Amino acid sequence: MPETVTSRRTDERTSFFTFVKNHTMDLLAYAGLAVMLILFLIFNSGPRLMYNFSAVVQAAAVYSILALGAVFIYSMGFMDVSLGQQVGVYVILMILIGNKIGGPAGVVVGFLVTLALALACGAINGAVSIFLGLPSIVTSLFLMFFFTGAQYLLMESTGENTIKLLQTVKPADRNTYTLMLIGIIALLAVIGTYFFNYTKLGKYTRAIGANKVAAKQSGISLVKWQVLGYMALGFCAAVASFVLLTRTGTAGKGTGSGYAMDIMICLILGGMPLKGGMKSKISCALVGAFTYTLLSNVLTTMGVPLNWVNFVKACIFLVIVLLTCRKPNGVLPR
Amino acid sequence: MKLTKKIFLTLLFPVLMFLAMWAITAANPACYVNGKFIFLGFDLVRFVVLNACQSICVALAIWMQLKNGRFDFSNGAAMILTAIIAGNIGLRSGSPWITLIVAVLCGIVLCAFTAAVYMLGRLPIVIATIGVTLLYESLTYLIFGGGGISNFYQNDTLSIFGHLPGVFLPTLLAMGIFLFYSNYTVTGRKGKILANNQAAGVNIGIWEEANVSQTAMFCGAIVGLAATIYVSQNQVLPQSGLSTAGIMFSYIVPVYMGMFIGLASNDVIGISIAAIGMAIFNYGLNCMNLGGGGWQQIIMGVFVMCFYTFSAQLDNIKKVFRRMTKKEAVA
Amino acid sequence: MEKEPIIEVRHMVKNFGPTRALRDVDVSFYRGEIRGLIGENGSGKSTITSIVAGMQKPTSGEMFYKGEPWNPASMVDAQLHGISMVLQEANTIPNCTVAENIFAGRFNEFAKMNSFLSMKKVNKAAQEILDSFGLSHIKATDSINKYGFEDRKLIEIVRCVSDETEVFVVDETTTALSLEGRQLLYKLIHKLKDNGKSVIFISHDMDEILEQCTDLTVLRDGEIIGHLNREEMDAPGAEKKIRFMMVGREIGDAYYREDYDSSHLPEVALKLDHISFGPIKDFSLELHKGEIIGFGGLSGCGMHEIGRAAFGLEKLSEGKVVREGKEIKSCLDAIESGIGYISKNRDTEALILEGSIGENIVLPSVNALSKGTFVSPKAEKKLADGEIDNFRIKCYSGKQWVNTLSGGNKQKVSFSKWTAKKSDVLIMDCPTRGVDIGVKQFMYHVIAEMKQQGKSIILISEELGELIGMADKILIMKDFEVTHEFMRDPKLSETDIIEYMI
Amino acid sequence: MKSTKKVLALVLTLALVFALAAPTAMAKARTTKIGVGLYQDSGAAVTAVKAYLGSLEDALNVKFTYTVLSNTDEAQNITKVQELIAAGCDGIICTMDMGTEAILQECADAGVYLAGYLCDYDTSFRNNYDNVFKNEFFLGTVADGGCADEARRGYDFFDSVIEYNERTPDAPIRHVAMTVFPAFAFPYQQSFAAQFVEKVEEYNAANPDKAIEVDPLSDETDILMFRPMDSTYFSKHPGIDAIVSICSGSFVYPTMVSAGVSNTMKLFAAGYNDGDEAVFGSKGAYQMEIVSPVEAITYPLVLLLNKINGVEFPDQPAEAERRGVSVLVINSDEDLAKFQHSIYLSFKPEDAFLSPEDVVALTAYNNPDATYAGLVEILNHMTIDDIQ
Repeated sequence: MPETVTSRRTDERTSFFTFVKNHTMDLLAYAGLAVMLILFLIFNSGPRLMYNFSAVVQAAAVYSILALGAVFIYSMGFMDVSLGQQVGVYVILMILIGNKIGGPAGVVVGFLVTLALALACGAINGAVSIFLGLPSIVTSLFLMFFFTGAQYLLMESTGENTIKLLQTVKPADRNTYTLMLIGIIALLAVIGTYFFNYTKLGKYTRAIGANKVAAKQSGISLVKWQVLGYMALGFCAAVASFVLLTRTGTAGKGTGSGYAMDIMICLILGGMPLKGGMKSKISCALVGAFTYTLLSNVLTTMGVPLNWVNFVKACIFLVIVLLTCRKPNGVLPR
Repeated sequence: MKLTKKIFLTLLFPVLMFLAMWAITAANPACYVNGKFIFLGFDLVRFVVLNACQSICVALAIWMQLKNGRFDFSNGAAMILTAIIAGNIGLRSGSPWITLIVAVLCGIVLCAFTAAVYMLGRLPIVIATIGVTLLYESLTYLIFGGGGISNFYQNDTLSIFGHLPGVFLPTLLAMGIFLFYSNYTVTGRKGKILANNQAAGVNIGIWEEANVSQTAMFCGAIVGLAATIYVSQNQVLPQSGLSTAGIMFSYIVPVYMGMFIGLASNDVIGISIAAIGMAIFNYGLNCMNLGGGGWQQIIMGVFVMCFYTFSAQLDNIKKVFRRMTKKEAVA
Repeated sequence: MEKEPIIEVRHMVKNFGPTRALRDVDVSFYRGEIRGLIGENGSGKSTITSIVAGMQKPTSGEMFYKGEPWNPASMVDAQLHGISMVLQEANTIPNCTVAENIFAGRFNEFAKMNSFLSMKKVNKAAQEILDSFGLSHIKATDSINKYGFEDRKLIEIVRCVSDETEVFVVDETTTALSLEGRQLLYKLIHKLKDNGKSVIFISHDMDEILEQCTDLTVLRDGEIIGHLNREEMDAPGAEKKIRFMMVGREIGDAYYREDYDSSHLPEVALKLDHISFGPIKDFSLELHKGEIIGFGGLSGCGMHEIGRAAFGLEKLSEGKVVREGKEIKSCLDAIESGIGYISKNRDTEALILEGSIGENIVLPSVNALSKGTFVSPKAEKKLADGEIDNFRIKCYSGKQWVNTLSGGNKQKVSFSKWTAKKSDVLIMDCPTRGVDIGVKQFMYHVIAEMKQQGKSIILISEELGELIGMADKILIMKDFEVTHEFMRDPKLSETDIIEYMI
Repeated sequence: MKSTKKVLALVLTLALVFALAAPTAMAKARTTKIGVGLYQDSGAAVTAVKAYLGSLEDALNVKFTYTVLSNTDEAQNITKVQELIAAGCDGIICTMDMGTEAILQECADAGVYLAGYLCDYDTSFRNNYDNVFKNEFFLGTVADGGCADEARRGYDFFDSVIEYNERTPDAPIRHVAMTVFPAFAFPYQQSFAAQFVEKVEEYNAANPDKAIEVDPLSDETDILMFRPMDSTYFSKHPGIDAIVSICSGSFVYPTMVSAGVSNTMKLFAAGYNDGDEAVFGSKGAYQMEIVSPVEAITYPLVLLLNKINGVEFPDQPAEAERRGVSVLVINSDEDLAKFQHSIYLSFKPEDAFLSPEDVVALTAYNNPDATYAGLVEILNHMTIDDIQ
């Protein structure tokens, strides 16, 4: 078919520009990360560079893990506002169960119970909204209220402002800990990439985000994959809770608060389209989580005054989204 | 629909809520102090009016944008920032009227700015408004020494719009503005068109940018009125980390319920009625000492869930109901 | 030319990214004519009119309107100057009243100081206009949701045409209209023509064009191929000539299926067993291997719903859909048992527009491709590329996004989803809607081939010619019931069928 | 082209931010850097602390960096401390006992010292003494109103009520109710309430004619969950003349105003908010407020600076201590007048209890005669009566 061949050839010439055009968002997200990294290196050059590097890894670990899970539901165009409170309750439960049973076994049991709970919540989050015909944000709103209450009640029942896990879970050596975190992030990134790019889970969640009806008519069970997507997030939430616990060893009433919004900001900075669909990428999670952490770190190390930090962050956020999310043509985006 | 039926359906929710809370509190020993039942009383009226008025204003502001197809995250932040600015200026001037005027102007300016970022940036509305929310929140730390405004409500003469009967003025104004906007202005009608079919509206020749900014200004006026009540009732502290979205969300229940209740009449009445119902609900919880802490959150969550489920499944419920009555008839 | 053109387009170029929609087009439109524009999809006919009517801007080139340079800022601007256009897609605004729909862009005319609106005046004016168009059955104060697709289209026409209208563009509007609605529109355009206005009429329907237009311009690949005047259009063989101009090569006679062998294998491939749902009551059907059953009728007759039900998309209140002894309860069951469904709503239901060709083609087959949990990208690419070659989908690679394709190529993608899945039963709902002749011919060829391979096909179509040309058996529906069955017959004509539809 | 422009714009913007901030980062290397993690990010107390510390920067050659800590989220606190360490701080002053053990690990890893301010580190003191108070990187803390186990704040409230009654014999307070924060957050407020009740009972026994009725602390009604009090409080405590708010008055007063009782009912409260002076004493409902002196931060500051400079007091205790600091109890118009001249309200360093020279003299590395006892002693001279 000579006709087809010619058209392919002509388009190959323009494919470089097409590539740049189609990947503007990703390229800019990476550029943002690169700039942050450069600023980080400039302001942290000195004896504490290694320390600061590990501090960034620590701070970014929880964000990365949660964001990796969140990609699965954001790719369907959903969001979960209950994430922070879920993490809070999971950490508290891990401590309570861990202390009750005692020893490393207690921690393991605590983690497993939490994992089961997280997966169950994911399933509820995904299934309820479909069965009851609710927007997914409503179920997550419900879970947010529920978990906020649960966190309050759990902490009240302990009678303490903060509770501590008796078993040490954090390696004593800083470098070991950093390596452990990098290991966990890398492992989850590999698992996440595998599931998002090479299995039905990722393909179907993206398809659901891009066009629910078309996905259904292509034989995708909305209930099943929505539930599995949320369960993937649940899994990550449990792991993230554990990582958070290794970091602090304690938990309180406000543990985890704000993560839902932070994760959303991370993903936006990573170039994730909030409406989901085929442009969703797993890399958004890592790029966004590290950009966000570095931004916060760089602002403090640069010595930006406390009351100006939020302002500068807001401006940078606006600049980044203006560069990445701008829709130049057509009607105003909604 | 007949008028009486309309009125009946509209008032059903708050009346049911009142009766339910009455029954529940009456059965609860915590609601008796020295043998006296505390649910019924003037405090109920005051609480319901003050809270409902505040909810109505915020909910109308949210609804005005939502109705036009835009979910504006920044309403809460605009309200807080407006409250701080208008409160401080009002405090220095010593006049509640100046506060009101400044608040309305400030609300308009802030909402117009949000609209400008949205239109000029051509960003998806959620992203644009999150960005603006972060910006407004950060400004709360930079203006008036970052102290927010804590002593405005303490002044009886200044805070008349936060108390009975002054609170009715901003509330009625907000309702009036909303009704005027949606029924008697070109902007409102065009907004409706755009909300229902954006592309067609633009093709027909509606200048979207103009409409968005005009709507934002109407919305801003309502935000200003909401801020006036807010600063007259509360201490306003600087906010960060999208916490203003949380403040806004705490008023969002009447919006959604109002959409539903309003089916029987119109949206403004629906929202007002829903706000009153929710205020009664909250007052009942307070009486039972469930107004704070864990249980309130859980009850609230269950309530929101049930309400949504009910409205989402209404058609099915009706169907089941009809089938049941039919079967009975056959039997 | 002795006549003064009302619109003159010179050296018009329009690019959409790398796609060149118009290549240096020169064309003029005159008063007192109904100018037909015809061409395959993507030939640029809608692009020209949308630029003239202010919907989009040209990449380069000039326009003149009444002798003056013409650069409309928007559709409204154009409309104010007398150029109106009715679009192909539904363009009414749901949840609003009819009056709001009619005057949406012109509220200011009814407002004091451009802001305080009197809905009373709007409603009154709207009703007057409706009455003047002979549409008194439509009430201005009603919500538009009350009216069907056809009435909405008519409301759109009312919205477009006013006393000031000088140029009226009809962009494939008639497909949506019934005979009655069409007559109304024809009357309107002839009236405009007689009043010395200019009408530009875009349609896929050759017969309609030949009947209604005074002049015809044929486009292909963004270029003007030629003009025909009335005499040339009336000349014998004009139709064939026009087709040749549109496609650029001989279509040949092999357009539809050529055989009249309506035999099929004895095995039943799909059985609808006394199904009832919604308004459809007790419907039964047996589809055999190697059989093509066509469904025809007016829109709203229930034929589309039958297709959906056969694919498991409708919840049945009674009866069942059975394939090879297994009951089909959901579209997942349907797909797994080898049924494919091509929705008539290609852009909203059949395809993921914001996704690549490859992703779309592979989607139903992902399940089959996965080994354990792993889905090999190589296998996906192989499958997708195979289909792209089989269907000759015009693209630079499988990674190209579907929303950059023309209608015909999109439809090819939606076909190839099911050939990739190797479905044995295909339910096609308006498979050639909005597709140009070249692709149509290709599709018919594919369908005929499928029959040869023993596949079973339900062909639901609003085009009778297609049904007569392709189906072994035609079921005509009206008011959710089958009114008549026709068997494949060379003597069967459209007029035979129509009486059972209305 | 377009995207190149966009990248360029991004780089330029960030370069600008960088250029503006660079000089700060490359400031004199030898200045000691102290990070201060405050308990809120703005407000009068914050302004006052910054004013006070700012006045010390030159005399001590110290630069202060501020951040804000959470009282509920440990992870956030660790991140904030890590950022302070990243910013090059040699010592850190914290106001929250949240995640302290993990924070101290960070400090140990980076060789940075930690000390507390306006926080009694009570959770760590009770549950984690060995890991915190015996940790070589934890230098001690100063708590306002005395540490939890020794504080007698309930007595202050009682005294203020009695003083009020003596001042206004026409309309004495005869019936009060109390409010507290929940025990999991502030474990000692309930015992303060008990102290108050105990004193009242003693008083009633001695003066039956002037007896004061106290509504017993109710678990359900009187515990404020960090949100404004319900208006039903007044229905549940009918007939009260005053509220003794052992928690911050800012959660009580708004409800009094909206319920319309702020003109008749009196409020004795902890904490002080901007503008409270307008409704204080003879002008309004507030009859008592408690303020923690910002100058108490001198204690952790001096300990940190000594350690960083490698010098110790001769009488330095072996383990880190928590010391109490007297609070400013304002319960009359005269007190309020005095209070107007504190750094807390004026934000003028010259209104501080200590001048930069005083602070220099307190450090062991500047003044060989300085002692730990001397440092502790100054904490006892920060009351309302010490304001000149």
